[in-house]
Amino acid sequence: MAGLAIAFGSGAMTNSIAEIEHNDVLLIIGSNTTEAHPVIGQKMKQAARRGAKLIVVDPRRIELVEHAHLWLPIRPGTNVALINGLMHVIINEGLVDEVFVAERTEGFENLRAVVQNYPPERVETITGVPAEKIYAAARLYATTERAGIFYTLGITEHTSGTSNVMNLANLAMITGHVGKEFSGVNPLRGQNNVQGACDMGALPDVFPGYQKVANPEVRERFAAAWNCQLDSTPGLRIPEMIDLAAEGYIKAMYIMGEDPALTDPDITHVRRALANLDFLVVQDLFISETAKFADVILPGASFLEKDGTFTSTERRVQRVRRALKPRGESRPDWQIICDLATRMGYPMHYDSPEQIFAEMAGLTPSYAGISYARLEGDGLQWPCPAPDHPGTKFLHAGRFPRGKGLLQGIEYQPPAELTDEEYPILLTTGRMLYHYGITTRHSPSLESYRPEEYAEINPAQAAELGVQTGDKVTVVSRRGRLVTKVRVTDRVPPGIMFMTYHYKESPVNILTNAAFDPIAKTAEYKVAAVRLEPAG
Amino acid sequence: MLDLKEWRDSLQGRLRPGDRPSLTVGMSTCGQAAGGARVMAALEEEAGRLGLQVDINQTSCIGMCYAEPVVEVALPGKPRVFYGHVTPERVPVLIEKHVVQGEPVREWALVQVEDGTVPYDGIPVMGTSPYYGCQVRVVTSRLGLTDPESLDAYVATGGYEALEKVLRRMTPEEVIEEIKASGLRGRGGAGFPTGLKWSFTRQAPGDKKYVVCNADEGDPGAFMDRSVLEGDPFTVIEGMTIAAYAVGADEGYIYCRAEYPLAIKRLKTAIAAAEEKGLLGRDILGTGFNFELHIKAGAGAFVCGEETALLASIEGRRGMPRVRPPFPAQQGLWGKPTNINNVETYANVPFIIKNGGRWFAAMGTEKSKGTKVFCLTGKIKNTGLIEVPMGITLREIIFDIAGGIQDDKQFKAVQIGGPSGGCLPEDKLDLPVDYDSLTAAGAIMGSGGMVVMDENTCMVDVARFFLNFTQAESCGKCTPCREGTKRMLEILTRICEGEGRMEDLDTLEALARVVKNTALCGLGQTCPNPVLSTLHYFRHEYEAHIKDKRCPAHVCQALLVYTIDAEKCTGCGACARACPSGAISGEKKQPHRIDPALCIKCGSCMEKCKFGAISRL
Amino acid sequence: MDASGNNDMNIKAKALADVLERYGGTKGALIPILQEAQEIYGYLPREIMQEIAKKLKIPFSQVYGVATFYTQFHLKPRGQNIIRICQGTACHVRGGARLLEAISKALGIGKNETTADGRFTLETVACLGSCGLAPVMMINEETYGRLTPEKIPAILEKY
Amino acid sequence: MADVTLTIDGKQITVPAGTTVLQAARDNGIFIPTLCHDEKLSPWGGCRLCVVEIEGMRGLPASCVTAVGEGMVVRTASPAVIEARKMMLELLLANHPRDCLTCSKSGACSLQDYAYYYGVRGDRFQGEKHDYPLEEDNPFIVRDMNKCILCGKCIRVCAEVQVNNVIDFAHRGFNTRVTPAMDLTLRESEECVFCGNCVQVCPVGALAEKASLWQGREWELDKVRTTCTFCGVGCNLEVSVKDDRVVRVRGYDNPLVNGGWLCVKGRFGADFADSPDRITRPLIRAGERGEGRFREATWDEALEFTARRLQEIKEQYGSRAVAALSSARCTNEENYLMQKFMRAVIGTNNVDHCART
Repeated sequence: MAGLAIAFGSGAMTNSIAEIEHNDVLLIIGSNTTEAHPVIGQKMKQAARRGAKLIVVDPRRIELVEHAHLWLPIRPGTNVALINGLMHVIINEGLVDEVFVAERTEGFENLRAVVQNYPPERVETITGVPAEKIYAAARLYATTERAGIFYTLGITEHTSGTSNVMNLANLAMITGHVGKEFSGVNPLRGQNNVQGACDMGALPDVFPGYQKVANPEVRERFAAAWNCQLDSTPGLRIPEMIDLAAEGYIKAMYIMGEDPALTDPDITHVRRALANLDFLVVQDLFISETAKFADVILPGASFLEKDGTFTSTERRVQRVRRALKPRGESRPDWQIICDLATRMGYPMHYDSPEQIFAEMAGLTPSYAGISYARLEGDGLQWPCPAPDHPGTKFLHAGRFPRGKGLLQGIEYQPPAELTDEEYPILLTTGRMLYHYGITTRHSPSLESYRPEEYAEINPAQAAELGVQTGDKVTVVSRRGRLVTKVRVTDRVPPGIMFMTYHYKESPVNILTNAAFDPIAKTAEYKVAAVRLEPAG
Repeated sequence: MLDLKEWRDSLQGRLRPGDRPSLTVGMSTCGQAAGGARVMAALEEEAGRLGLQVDINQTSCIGMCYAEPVVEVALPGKPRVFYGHVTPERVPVLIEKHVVQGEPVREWALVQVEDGTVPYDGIPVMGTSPYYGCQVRVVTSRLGLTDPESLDAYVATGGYEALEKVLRRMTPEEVIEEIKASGLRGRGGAGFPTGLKWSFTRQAPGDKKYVVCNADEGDPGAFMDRSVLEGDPFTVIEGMTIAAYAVGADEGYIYCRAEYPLAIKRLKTAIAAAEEKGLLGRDILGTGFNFELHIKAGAGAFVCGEETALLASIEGRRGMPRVRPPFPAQQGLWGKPTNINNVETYANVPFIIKNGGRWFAAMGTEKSKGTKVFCLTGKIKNTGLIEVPMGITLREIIFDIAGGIQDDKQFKAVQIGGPSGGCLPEDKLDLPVDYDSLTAAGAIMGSGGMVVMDENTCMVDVARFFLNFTQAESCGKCTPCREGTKRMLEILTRICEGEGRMEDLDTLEALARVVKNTALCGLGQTCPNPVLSTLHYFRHEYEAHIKDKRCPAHVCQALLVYTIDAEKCTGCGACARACPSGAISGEKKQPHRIDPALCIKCGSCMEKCKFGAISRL
Repeated sequence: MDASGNNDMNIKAKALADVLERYGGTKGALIPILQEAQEIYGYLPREIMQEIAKKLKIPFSQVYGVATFYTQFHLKPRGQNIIRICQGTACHVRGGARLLEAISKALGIGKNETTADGRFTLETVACLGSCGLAPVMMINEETYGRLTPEKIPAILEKY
Repeated sequence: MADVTLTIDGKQITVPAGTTVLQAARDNGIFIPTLCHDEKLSPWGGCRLCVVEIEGMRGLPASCVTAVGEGMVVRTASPAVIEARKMMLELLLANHPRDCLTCSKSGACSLQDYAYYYGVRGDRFQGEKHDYPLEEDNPFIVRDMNKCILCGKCIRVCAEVQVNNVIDFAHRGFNTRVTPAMDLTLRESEECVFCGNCVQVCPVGALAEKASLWQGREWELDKVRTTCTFCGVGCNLEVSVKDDRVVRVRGYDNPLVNGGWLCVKGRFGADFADSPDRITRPLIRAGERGEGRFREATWDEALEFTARRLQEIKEQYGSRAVAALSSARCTNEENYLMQKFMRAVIGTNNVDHCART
């Protein structure tokens, strides 16, 4: 998100899901959409079926590759170079949208200067993508009117994550492919309400609606509404919290519905930090790996058991409605927080989530026009500043929040960890269709269908190790080791292996690298150097 | 640039009869099936043995299937004489008498073609022979008379005159007008006016168009298309090329069923020859007109004769029909405007262009112009391929051309139009053969299959036969055809097995009516016709099966009863030995008897009995 | 598998590769390719259909749908000689059914079955279009007409 | 596009050119039954239940694939039409198991509804019926091909919506079957992703959600519209509930988002709610940290304890010694409250969540 915020002034999917079926070119980069966002994946495949051209950038031969017009099999961690290569072609072949660049952006000269060092032939040596495919992709993307960019964690979960995103923004801006229908830069957000959690200010530097905590005016308004004093210093991001907990500066943590002891990188470090806390309260549905370190576990309610709203990846606010009673004595999370606050001397009382929403909307300009009553239909997309505002289908028409879009040349930096003789294989991680985080491990049907990890390795690696699909191997990185079954497949190229993060029995984040992006603080889940050994 | 006239002139006199004797064997599928290859080998061997200077050639089917293998013998300056039922054993005599001594073997000769020479006496001349006398050979005019694989032979006999005329002197619109003037209607079944069909494709917007030839002749009992493709492939190719020019197509497909390997081979040969001479492909005859022609072999599905299923099959999909409209003329192959006609329709085109639409329209009846090719099969004396003017009566065809019923048995019915057609009884024999009369009587013109049935044919069994066929060939897409044919077949089977009830007839009729009204494609809509027509004309046979548990034609096995006439039985025991189920018992030299509980009604006993003691009731 | 068997597989695989190459990007090539693949292998093995599907970028389910729609295609190995008995109208009224019975008896197999020694496969066909010579049958590429049950043994002898 | 005026059952109707007769009738409240038609899928015209009489047209054309024409006169319920529809239902029932008593589709089955509407008992024909084995080798979908009426909706949904093409028609005529290649099961095909959209469009009981079998009859279900929790797309769900248990989940048709379609998790994953692993009471640590041993506690005890410890640490080490992880899975309201709690109650901005995108 940080990348888009720098380039445009705000970070969210610029377009809507319903636009995908009208796109003519979809540049899909670092997104295994059909598994991570299956219903958007459907729409992409439908678009391809109708004749739209997909350009798929992914090291793996993912399902979308079968529907693609062009597949750019990229070496993990080299996105910046590839995008620079695309822009090299676009700039040198005169495919730049001069009017858009002149009227809507700043910094083009700086970008041009950097990009000049990335002719496709050089980019090929960095990324492994054949130069002719870079030419073809650049021309196709630049010369198609309705061309959208779609990305996911394959772009952001790198030490260069923010650079990657900013560079995609560069690409979209120099071709004028942003600020209109059917073209834009679209991060497909992984979790059901990650957009909403950000919007709600569950971030250390902003209040709801991305209003800076450092801004005294904003702070004043919230202090008045909440009737309290507010800290002006931005707080800590997760990796910092973990580090400071490990070092003993953070003494207590309240973790609601997250499992960093499984899903954060280098979990050995995370677990050490959690064990070092004086007090840990975990609020969850299950005894997660994190909850095992808790002093208190509070049983929350699942989405089926409560009312509320989620904000989807396309900024669409939609109702969550209670279908079941909370199981046993469990309670909706909002009630637990209220109770706790009240017991700590801050009376917090709401009759319903609707009331909470109304309070929030009163303090959040982009949500100001949204109410439960208006959500009875098909949802509303923010910004929706007034009760008569229809919501916003696509962003940045006419102007960016920061005024002019910022073009910034970005040099390629290799990933934090590279393969070497000792760790010759590059491990990349991600999701798979049948699981979502850890919740689905508790779904009898999904779990029975996919009860264990099958790490994908290339037939060449398999032959070297003498293993077949279903056999076990030991995977070793500089940070840890684990045992997993393998699937031998040409979905992954030689030298690369793939694992998911869903299985606590083979917790891949024992292996991953906690090195993180300096701005977004997102870790490099997508690149770790490992070696394989037959499981003895 | 190719000068057709010069080429044609140069060929004059080079075709037979040449300056030495020629022996020509009918080598179409039927000729080959009858042993044509062995006859040809025998001819070669005998001629070699005698050291004769003769040409030994092959040709296609002249239409007298009943007489295959057929051999033509021609001496320089003499008529061409056609012999039937030639066997390798007869070859030495034939060569000795006709080739060496110059005297035709009159008792084996079928017909002669005089070609301006003095005819032999005692041999029927083609134009006036009983078999050919009523015929008017247009589409079939080269069949059996020229070498189907020779482009020279085609050009020498007027081939490509029509295409040249069209490309050099006519606009596409004029071509369509000429076809309209001829009154030609589709020869594939439904009889849609061809000129009108062409004009639809011509007018459909689009820069890419196709012409398709439906050669998926799937009707059991029909082989017109095969005969024409095997006997005169160039005519079809020329007709398609003209159609392509008229509708604005530059690519075409011939969809030929895979069961016709010889037709496919001859088409391939012909296409290659035409391409080599610039009569197909790019810049035809230097006029700038392009037409590329492909052959697609079917893969065994009757329904692919339905035009939308055929297109699906060419596209490589399951041959399942789709709803029309849009018609192929608007959206056909790969969504492009496509003109589809069958083999005989295209084959008529060069003749119409050459002789004019009015010439063609002068033949036939008011609404059915020209000629029609039929395949005469079944219980008749002369089976074969015939071409007759529209409007001729069934009686003329069956009794004059086909020579009446085999073994002089009683005529019962004629089945016209295959699985889509119907069975007509004796009192319809004077019906004129044209589209509308046949449809009114409950049959259809169809593609031209005509199966004659005699007193030994059971009409319920015939209806069951056709339902068995359509049921097996149903594509399965629409409910009435998929499920309805199955249930109709089950009811008919029950009736044939003696388990029918009178109310079955009402159910059958209702079911047939609904299937006809609601099925998606032509196959489904017409498949009840054999049931409806037999129910209409031969209801008494159904009733005999149901009420009397009796098959009047002695066909339905379950209803047969075999008995031994004790008076005639000598007790030889041959029947008991032949019986596969041990149903016959009796002391030696004493009359035997059949146990009806054990009898499986195979009829083996009856075949073995030398004394006529066993009868079937 | 012995070396010669391997070799045979290689020859066939090469032949199939040639077919796929020859049709290249031709539209609507699935049926002709299946026909040629069947020529090579005698039937359509699963892996071969799968390979064709992959090469043509046609769903495997669709390839299977096509292969099971048309009677020409066979998904099981067949005998060295294919007997196809005509079931057309003309043959029917002239005793085609008894012909089928006679062959079936002579070979000890039913419709769509193959003899134990793999010599013959018995099939029926809707119409061979040689109705003038009914009843007829084909063995491989050879057509036989005007058949009677008595003529069958001698004909089968030849194969 | 120009308008066309036609008469259906004596009623003058004006619709845009290109509209089907079926659509024109339905838009005007005239009933025509259909089995293979679905507005969201390409036209098929196979079931023939929607046949009507149109003056000047031969036979009874299928209204779902017949475009309206100017001046067309349509009859949707003439004796010939009714006879045909009844016959079609008889034919379908003749090859359909008669187990409506226990069929999961009972009450929502189009075939059952139309048979009832037209008074068709399905006993007019006796003959061969299919006898395919029940397919239940995967945890999500049960396929009973004996109940399949070959409308082909599942095939079209798989090809046109999911674009996976796992199934197609195979064989032909009476033996036509919907199947993955080689007549494999969905699981064996290794291509099926179990989105279950085929189940959702099946008009009969041929396809059913395995977990919902025997859990509730159609008329016993309460239906709740909500939003899926398994990724960021925000698919709308229709959750069917009986006795406080989820019987099944289907896509709710929000045309702007999922249009009614789902993936495997959204459709089949809701069973996590009743997992025996759920924590149903507050727990307080009983063993060493990280050991995972806990004892049950009352809410009062757990919350008092938590409030006290947070207060103590805040007072002892300052607000910034406390940090919170909010959740990208929880609702907006809960996230709002969590950050409010940290900022207003604890007094720190140490709140973040796993916002990995």
